[in-house]
Amino acid sequence: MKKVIVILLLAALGFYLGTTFFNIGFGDPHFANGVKDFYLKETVDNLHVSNTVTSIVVNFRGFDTLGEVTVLFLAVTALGSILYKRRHEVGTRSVLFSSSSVVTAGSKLLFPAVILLGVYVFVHGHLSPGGGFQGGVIIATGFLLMLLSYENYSVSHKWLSIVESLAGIVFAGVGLLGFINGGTFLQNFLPTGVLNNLFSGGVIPIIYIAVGFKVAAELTGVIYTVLHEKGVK
Amino acid sequence: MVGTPVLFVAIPLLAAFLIPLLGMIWKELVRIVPGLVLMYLMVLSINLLNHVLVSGPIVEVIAGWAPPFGINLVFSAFSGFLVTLMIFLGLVVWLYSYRFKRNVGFEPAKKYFLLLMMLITGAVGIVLTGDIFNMFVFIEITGISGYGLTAFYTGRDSAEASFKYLMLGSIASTLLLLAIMILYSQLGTLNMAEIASKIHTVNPTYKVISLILFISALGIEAEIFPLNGWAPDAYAEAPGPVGAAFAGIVVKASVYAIIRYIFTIFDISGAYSFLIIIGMMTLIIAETAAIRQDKLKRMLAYSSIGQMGLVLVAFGFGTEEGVFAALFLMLNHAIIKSLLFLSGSYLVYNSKDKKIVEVNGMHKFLPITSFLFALGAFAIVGLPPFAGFWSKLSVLTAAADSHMLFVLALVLIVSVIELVYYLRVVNRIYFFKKGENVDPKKPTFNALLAMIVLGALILVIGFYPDVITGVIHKASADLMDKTKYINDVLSIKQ
Amino acid sequence: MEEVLYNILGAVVTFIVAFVVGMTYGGLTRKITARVQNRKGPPFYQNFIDAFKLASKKTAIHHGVMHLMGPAFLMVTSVMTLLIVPVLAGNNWFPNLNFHGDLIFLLYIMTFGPLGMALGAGQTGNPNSAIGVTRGLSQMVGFEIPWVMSLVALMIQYHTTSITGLMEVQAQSGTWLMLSSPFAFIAAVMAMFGMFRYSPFDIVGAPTELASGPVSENGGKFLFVMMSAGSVFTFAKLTLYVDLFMGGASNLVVLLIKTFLLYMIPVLYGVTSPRYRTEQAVRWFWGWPTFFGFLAIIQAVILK
Amino acid sequence: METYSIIFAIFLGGAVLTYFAGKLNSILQDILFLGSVLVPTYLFFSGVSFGSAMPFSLEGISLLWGIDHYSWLFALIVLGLGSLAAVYAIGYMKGKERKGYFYFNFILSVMSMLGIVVSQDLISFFIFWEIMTWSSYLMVIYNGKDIQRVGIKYFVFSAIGAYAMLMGIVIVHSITHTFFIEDMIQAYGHMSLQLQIWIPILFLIAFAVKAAMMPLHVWAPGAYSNAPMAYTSLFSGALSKMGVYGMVLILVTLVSRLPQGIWFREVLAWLGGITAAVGTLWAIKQDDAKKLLAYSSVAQLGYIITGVAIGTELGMLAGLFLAVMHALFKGTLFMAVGAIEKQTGTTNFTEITGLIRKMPWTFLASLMSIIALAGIPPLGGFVGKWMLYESLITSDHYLLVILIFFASTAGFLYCYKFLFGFFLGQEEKEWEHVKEAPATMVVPMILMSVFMFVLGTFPGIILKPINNGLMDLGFVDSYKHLWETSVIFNNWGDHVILQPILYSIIAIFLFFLILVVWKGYKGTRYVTTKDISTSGEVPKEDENLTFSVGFTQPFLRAVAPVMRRQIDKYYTEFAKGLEGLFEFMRRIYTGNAQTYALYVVVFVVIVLLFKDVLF
Amino acid sequence: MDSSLFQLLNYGVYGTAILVMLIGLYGALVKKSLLKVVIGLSVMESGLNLLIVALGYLKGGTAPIFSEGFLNGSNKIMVDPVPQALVLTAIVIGFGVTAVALSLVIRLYRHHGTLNIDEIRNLKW
Repeated sequence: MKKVIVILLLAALGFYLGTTFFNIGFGDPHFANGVKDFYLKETVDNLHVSNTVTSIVVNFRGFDTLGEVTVLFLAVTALGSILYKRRHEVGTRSVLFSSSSVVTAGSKLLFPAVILLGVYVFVHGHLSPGGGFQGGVIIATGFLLMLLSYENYSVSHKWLSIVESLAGIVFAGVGLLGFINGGTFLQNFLPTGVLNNLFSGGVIPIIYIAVGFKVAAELTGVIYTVLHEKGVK
Repeated sequence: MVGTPVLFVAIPLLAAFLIPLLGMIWKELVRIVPGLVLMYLMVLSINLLNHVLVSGPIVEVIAGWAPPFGINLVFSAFSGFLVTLMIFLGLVVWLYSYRFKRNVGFEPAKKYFLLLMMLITGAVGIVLTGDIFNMFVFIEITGISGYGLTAFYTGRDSAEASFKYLMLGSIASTLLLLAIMILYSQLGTLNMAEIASKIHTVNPTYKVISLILFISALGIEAEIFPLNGWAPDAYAEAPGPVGAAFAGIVVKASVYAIIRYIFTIFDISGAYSFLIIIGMMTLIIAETAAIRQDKLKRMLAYSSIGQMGLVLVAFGFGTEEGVFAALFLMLNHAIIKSLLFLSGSYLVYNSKDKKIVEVNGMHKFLPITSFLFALGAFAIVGLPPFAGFWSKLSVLTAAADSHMLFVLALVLIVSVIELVYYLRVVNRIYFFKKGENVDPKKPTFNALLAMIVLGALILVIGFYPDVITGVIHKASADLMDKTKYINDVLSIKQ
Repeated sequence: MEEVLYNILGAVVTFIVAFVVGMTYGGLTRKITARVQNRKGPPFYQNFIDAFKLASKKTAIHHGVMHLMGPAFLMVTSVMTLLIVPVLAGNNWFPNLNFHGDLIFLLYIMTFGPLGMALGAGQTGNPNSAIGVTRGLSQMVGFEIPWVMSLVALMIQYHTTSITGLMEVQAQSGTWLMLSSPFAFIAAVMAMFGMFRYSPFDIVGAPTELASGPVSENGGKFLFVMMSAGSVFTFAKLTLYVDLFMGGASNLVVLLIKTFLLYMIPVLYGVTSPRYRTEQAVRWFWGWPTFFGFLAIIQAVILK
Repeated sequence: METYSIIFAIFLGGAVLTYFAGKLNSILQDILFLGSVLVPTYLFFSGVSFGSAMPFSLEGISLLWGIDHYSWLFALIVLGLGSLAAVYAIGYMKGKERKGYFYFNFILSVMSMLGIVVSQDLISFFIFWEIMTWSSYLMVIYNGKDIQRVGIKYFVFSAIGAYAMLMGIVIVHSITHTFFIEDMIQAYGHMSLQLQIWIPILFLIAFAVKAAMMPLHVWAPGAYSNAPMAYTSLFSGALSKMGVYGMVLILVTLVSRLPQGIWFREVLAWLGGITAAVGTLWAIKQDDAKKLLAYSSVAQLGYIITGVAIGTELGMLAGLFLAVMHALFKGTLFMAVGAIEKQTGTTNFTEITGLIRKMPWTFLASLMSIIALAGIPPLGGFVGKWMLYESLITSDHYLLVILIFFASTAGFLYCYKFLFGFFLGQEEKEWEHVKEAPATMVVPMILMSVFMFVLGTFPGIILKPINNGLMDLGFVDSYKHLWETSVIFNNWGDHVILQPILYSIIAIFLFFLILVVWKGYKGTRYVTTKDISTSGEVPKEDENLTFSVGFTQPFLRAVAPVMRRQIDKYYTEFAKGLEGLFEFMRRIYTGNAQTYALYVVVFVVIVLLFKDVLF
Repeated sequence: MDSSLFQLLNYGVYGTAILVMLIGLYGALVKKSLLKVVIGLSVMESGLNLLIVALGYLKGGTAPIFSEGFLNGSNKIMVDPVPQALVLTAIVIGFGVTAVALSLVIRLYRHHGTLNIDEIRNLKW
């Protein structure tokens, strides 16, 4: 009965959403003079960044990104708070299985490569698809791999926390530096260099690198915390 | 020194990132730093508010891109008033919980203060921002802090409450994003002022659907019936000060968002009457639910929901008078309901179920707390000469001036219900015999100080409301003047 | 000053007349009742003998201040009523106070005594007294309704609330009010049954007839005062009725005939009826008498 | 101008100081308490002049305080009774707990009542009205007895009334844009007929609640009897008069200008009459003195309402005169009950008997008040009753006068019950130790008795201010009045001259008392009430022969059909039904997260479905 | 591209995205296991992200990256970069929420010993 109601409701919802979006149309220009044209123009002309998404994420809408980073940070904090146990209650890893030597060896082999890939992705965030978030996630995957492969692999919680904080401080600090230097928060106060160069885009790569570190540290922290949650029999 | 609005977000964020590091240096810092930050922001906001009241709103551009291209923060009389209120309450809540639960260890305390600070920052961000997507981000910041804080105590059913909150919260964010994207697809911009200036060109169907989605999404956070299933649970299970923060800060921010959309961004006149309808529904259902509660905090939660319904009704009149009434009500509600939550949580401090019957005879053990609770109860039901009366009066005056006599009568009838359940509790505190196995706990000095500050404010506003009404009048005029808002924001050049 | 003395003298004369007539009527009642019940009965002057005997008795005990004051209260009522009611129209010997009060005042002053007496009785602590008092008061609530209705009917019909005013009305029109306002008269007479407390409304035995209660409480002089108060009161009430409904009287003989005839109504109704319980009595008064009261008011409103 | 500020500052400051002084010294507290009631009283009567007003503004609302002769009359009731009750309270509260609480609320009550009468604008009127409500509520729950029922009931009814008034106030404001009473009166003539009808109704609801009018009276018995007696005398004597104050104000200034106003009057007058009758019947049934007096208050207020509602000049005078009288005698009676309660610890007729020899002064005061209450000459109550009847008769309310008369006559039953139950009847060993109450309690009672006596013969003393007050309201002109210092007239020219009557009564009374009865007093011996024999049976020492409990049974049996319908029951049923409904409604919150999420979807879908209607 | 085919694509893209959203919502509303509810919520968010990205598409547009190839090429149309940036944010936020949700599930399982959402109803009315 409940299912029928839910399906009917969802059908109604789907009908409304569907008609709305079908009427908006796919692939047509929906509006005459939106902000995107300005973004596309300024990205090349002023910021000398080739990846417009990056320029939007980090510069035009950098404030969003700061918030986004905060959300991640908060998620980790909240997670820690929710799953907090006093020291004597903390158990050993809940996921306990021995991996075969192929896996352990392979992981060891892959780990540096994964990290490197991650670093590459966030360093080149302003040039190619990718960026701090993506890079950070890739790095975290590397740690996940290690954690899954080795029963006793541990990451220093303290260091994760420090990295996390420092990265955050760098982001916010760069923003404040812009505030002090250029007059507005997150202002791009560094020379923007040449388009399509690695060292271009002013503060954008710096922020993205910080974001990369932060995301990596936070995701690793999440995985680590959840893995150490003692299961209930 | 007059700062800029961005500091309201930047400083707490910086502090939040710093706190884990500072905690490694000296553990006490995790408690002190948020307070320092809030105090600084308090000073800042009062300065800015004074400045703004005289010389017009401050529009802060971020990353050097003028609106509508960059994100901007608007510190006007309206938003400034709310920000000041929120930060003040944040400060009070911080003061109250500074020493709370000595047995709470360092790690949870660090997280608690971090999350609390970010809760306030998120709410402040919602109010300050001039960009609809940025508002979404801040709503999420507030939300996640809220989830974390709700589930703070591990011993209780708090995780359940938090999960409900989270589930509705994520549905809310989905709806909100949908609404944002529909608007974006029509206008190609996310800046509120720009949208407001162009909204008349949008096809009404999209406009209405977008508005409905906005109201539904924000209504979840603003505790509109029937979207408020999470609220009573979350209020009841969160730590007392967090309940106060929810009632005083988070909900206010969400209501602000709804109001901003309806008053400034959209130009749909039916939305006002819709506000009245949902406001009335919320008011009636919540108050009737409250009267049958047997748990103190849950009762307060429902009462808080009801009050927010009343706020929406007042906004729904759509007149400047109505806005004034609503803002005044928000102010009073924030102060009084916080006081009730703070004192109430000491009245049922060591109890497991937080039942109302457990407050019996508490006045002998907690005289000041009991008195403040009673004061709050008297004030919230609108008895003169306490603060609540003036706001209730202005709501009613606004209703009468809008010729909504039916609404007027309903509001008054509901007030009687409200009166009944508050008086029942106060009677219990003062005239009943204390239960056998109730173990009252003396409030800490900080907590007492925080409560007394709120209580004193209730009396001050009650006896001399002019201290605050001037500001509120300017704030409401500011909200009503849509063109001025658009001009102020869009006239900023790079 | 001289006038005041003259008034006082007149009042004393009125009182003596009322006392004598009232006592005689009381005696006659006893005689008639006995005759109807086929007994011989006492002589009609028996009441005088009783009064003399009681007055000459020495009081030995008392029960306190209220007990002492009770009879005085009672007497105040009787005499005040007598003074307010015009005994003989236009006679210099009976001018009294009748220009200083009116019907409503009369109604209230008439309740003053019973209440005072009831208080006096109350202080004796005798359980019977309390029972009697409440019965009396309850019954009073009963009969006051038709009584007041009839009075109100008169007042509104003739636009005056004073007794002398009503008498003037009768003098001018030449018809008695019992003829021009028959319903009011019927209601008033029915109320009178309760007022005189003869059977079937004699369950009261109080407050005035409390005198016949246990001797240990209200004997001797107390009883004498009560008896005389009762007699005077009887006469005053009858005179009131005569004034209101039968055009008053210009000399004593006419007055005596009219009052006696009127007096016979409750007496004769009484001797032929069994006794009502209090609530029955109260309900009886709220039945037909009240109905006639309504009729009287309707008539008054129509004829106003 | 300044006087008002000083008066209210003393009240407020005095209240707070008195509260805290209790921590230091009990006697200091008493002195402070007395000071903070008496000093403003003195200041008010010496320093405030008619016609002067103090304008100020709060929250952008212009407010105005001032007095005219009409409000002065009620100020007299409030402050006069307030001062006497304050003196009484010193004795009453001695040795009781929560003295500070009592004093605090007492002062606030007096202050708020004074505030009500000096308010010339609706907002300060409402504020003081509410302060009065909650301060009296706090008094009602002072004993902590039955508070969840009685206290809440009181407050709920008060709140319903107050909110009705508030609704009226804001509606008026939406038309006039000011809160001045003056402006409301001015604008009333230009309103639409609907508003002209509704605004008085809304106001009258509020006043009817405070004046305990049927069917809004159900709070009164519980509230009056639960409050400490020192306060109840003020509560019943003065606080309920605030309802009358407002009622007269509305009736005279608004309703009288409405052609349909006659219906208001009729309905109110009849409700008043029914209130009087029902209140009386229930008072007869009570076995507790507090309850009895409480119901009696309801009944008396019924008379007052009837008087002011019929709206003739005589009726208005009667109503207001009765209001003053009621303040006096009901104040005294509650004080007497308080004294008895203080001395014996109970107020139940079934327990106490025969106090007349132990508490003679209290008895004297009670006797006087009861005579006044019953409306028997020569005390003041009679004047009011007489004027009421005359006004009813001369204004063609024939059936109503019967009803009132019935109530008034039936009232004798409870009057007697009160005196008998406490003071007369058999003395019992249990109460042998009882002493007369302390002087601070007795003196106010006796003083008020004297006032009652004086007013019975010289009603002009108070009728003159009433007349002036009504003139200030624009109700009567100065040349036409229906009274002289000790003569009262009705519209038909009939009159009662009070002085000779009083003298005759006193003369006759003394004559018979001294000559016939008192003469033998010396030679007689006092016999205790135990020393009797009934029907040859000698009662034992412990045998209770006082039939005070059931001695109104026959009468109650006679009126049983009327008594069966208790309005209170209907209210209770209604409240229960509501709570059941609320219980059902809160089940909406099922506790299941998915249900809540479903609500969201339902909400969105429904709003989308009706979007064309809604937006 | 053929216009009718494109029309189909239009329906297909939006339809799929909305369908995914609704499926996720259905899971969240109906499934009894808390984990499935969380998964449902995640699926819903994914559908939404898909919808947002689709909204930014322009016919014939390329990725909004000014690579050498683009600068030298002939096609000067770029898809709208703003929705992509927004989606990036939305995804991260969604991740955060999901993480918290899962931790709550763990807490709930620890506290109640069950994952059945109908049995976790200590707080009601």
